[in-house]
Amino acid sequence: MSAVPPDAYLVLSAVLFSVGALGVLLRRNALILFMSIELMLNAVNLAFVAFARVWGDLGGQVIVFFVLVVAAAEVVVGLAIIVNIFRTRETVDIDDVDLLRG
Amino acid sequence: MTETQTPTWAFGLITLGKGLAVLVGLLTAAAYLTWLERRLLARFQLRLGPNRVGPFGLLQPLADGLKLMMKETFLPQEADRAVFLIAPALSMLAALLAFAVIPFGPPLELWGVKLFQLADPDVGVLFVLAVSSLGVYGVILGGWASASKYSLLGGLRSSAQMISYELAVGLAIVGVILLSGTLRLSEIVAQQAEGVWNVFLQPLGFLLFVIGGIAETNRAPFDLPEAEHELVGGFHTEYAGMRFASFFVAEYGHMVVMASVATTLFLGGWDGPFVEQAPLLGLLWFALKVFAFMFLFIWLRATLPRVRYDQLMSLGWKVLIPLALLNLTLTAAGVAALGAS
Amino acid sequence: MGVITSPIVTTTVEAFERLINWARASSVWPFQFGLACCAIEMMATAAARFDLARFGAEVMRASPRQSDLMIVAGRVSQKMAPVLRHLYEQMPEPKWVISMGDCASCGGIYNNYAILQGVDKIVPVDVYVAGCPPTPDNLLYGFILLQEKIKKEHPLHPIARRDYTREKEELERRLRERRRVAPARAG
Amino acid sequence: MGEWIAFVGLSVAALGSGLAMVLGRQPVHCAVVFLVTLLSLAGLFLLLGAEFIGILQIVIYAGAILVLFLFVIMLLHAHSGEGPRVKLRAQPVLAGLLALGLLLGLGTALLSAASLGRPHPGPPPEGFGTAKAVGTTLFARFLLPFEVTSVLLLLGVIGAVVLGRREAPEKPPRERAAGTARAEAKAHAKGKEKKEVVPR
Repeated sequence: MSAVPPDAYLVLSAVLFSVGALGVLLRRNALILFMSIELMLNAVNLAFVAFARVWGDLGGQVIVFFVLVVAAAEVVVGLAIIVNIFRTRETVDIDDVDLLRG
Repeated sequence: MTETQTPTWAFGLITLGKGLAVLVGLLTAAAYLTWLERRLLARFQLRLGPNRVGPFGLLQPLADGLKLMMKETFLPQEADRAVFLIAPALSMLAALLAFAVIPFGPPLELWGVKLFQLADPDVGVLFVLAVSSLGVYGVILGGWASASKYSLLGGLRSSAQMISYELAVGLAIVGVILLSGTLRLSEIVAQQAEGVWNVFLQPLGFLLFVIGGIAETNRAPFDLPEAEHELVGGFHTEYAGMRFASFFVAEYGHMVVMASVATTLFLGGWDGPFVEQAPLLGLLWFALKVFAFMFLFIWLRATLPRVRYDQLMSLGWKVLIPLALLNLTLTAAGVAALGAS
Repeated sequence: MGVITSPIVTTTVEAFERLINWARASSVWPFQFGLACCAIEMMATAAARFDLARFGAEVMRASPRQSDLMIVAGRVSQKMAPVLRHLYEQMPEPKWVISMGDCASCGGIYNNYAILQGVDKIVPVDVYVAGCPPTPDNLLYGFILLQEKIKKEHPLHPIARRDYTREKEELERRLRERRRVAPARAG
Repeated sequence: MGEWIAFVGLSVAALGSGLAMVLGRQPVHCAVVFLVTLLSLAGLFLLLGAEFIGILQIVIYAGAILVLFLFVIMLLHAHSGEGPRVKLRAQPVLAGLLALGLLLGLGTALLSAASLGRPHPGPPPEGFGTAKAVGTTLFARFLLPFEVTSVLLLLGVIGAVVLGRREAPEKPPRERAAGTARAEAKAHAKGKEKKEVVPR
């Protein structure tokens, strides 16, 4: 067998992205939902790195760097919001916080 | 890994041998550090320390290990079985893995394979950071899985502490990277062997690294995750027997790793007098420097009282990180002014 | 259950037992647990002049899960008794108890309703140390006695090994005696 | 051959742990299996010649982001956090269908747009994906985005600090003296509102 074609990585990234999307659609625990979003971001990262490999262009890898930074910022703010919600409502179930008031 | 002359089996064999040697060496060192610590602490407190088991009590770690092995294994009723079992293993793994990239001797080669370093990746420094950041999982998961409030508090404390101090440690390391212009640990050491040790160029960075390192290994005076007076045993309150022993060995392994990284980055690694004539002497110098750090760890434990948790946090965020940023700025300015090396 | 009597197996088992006993006796980690004035003497035992550490026993663990020895240092009030028993049960096997001082051993001067008249009413005690409070030397002596006791244990035969041949002989002797006696009665 | 073994092993690990994360009951278990996903993804990055990014993935994602997750999970001592399903009863079915549709769409889009049937790009050029190469690209081609990212991070820090504060800081005494009655009325109203909320 020869080397792994980059297409295989792309397929894997698509599957992972769908799994992450499934989590976002399915779960109601805000924390797990958030982790599913992170999984989607990671799948995208994999696609970027695979494309970087295909085209021999480091731009793809640099984008991953930016995605990491954005994810870090997003997680910090998002988790702070979740903690705030928990403080007022004593729940992390997003079905319980569908009203636009605290 | 890029050598073309060496056959694969020889490479594999040598690597396996090196790995085993490092593993055995590190575990023995960790076990005997407990003996050293007990003897030295006894000296600091005008006592004798363990001396009945073998000459100078040298068999004490053996007896301790055997005893812990023969203890009853046990699982708290409310504990989360899987996580409870993997937490000590994770802790141990993180401690052992970091040693894979540390060059503990001069670059001697046997059939084109470096003898005194397991692997020499291009991003060695980052690898150390990555692995040491995984070390927190064992602690936090162990604390959570025990289903005890003391353990949970210990786990929470240590995760907050380790995240905070890792920033300072990372920023202190960046200063060294700026000076050397590479992330490869073997090159960093080689540059120090040719020129000056980094501790003279980065005294502030060295100090920050040592303080942050002590905090990251949960040693006194920053041993809050296992503060006996408030938290019983911290995250390992519910652990007994061999699982407790693996947490214990992992802690000492972390200390060895921290000391080795400090030696590699700041104290010139294996560099020392007469290394060029007798390269094997490098191993001795390296061991001596690591030992000096160990002595410092134990000395500090015998000397300083434990700080309060809020003091710990404000030291980390309000003193160490600004100082590390200052150090980074100064180093960057210096490198820019004098030209990169 | 069959009893293995092959001499090779027996010697190997005995060697292992000796090794395990040696390890257990040389690394007895006491539980950090003081109740009253005896605790002060216990601390003195661990301090510079007497140095319990020489026997590998200065590792006072705060968690019962990690300790082997409970030194009951002081009078046990009725309120403390369930706690003490609870902590004792939290210690994993094998575990030992030293009852330090008169109060822990038999109530001592506190002959009243509030104090447990001897800790051996709630936990099995291995060594009693007399004194009110015992001096650190006394405790050290008790500790050495405990070490000797540990070294006589049979960790691979948790119930002390029985001498089956002697028991058999004893039984047969009794049977013979009865046979000898019974006809006499009949006659 | 070795690459295939590594690829299959890592992708099975990534997929399995990803699914376990999405379907897990206990948030801490989800976080632990997500750690496995992250590590196997880092391994896949290494296979693709992205050494620096792979390690960065571990340092940032596994070392910082996921620890933060665990920290919050433990802080909230939130178990599954999901009560009985009262709204959107058809959600699981719909979610599965939608995810499947997304997978099909993504698969066709990626494979048609990308390199299907193209020959393998061959071994990467020397120094591809090293810290030096990535750094040079970052600071040469992507300098402005890099600087903008730092602003984003600063905003994240400020946002977290503002959101994480437990209470609004007390008003300076001058203002309090001026509007005591109003503030009291407000506090009273707030307390009432809270009381209404709690039994829900």
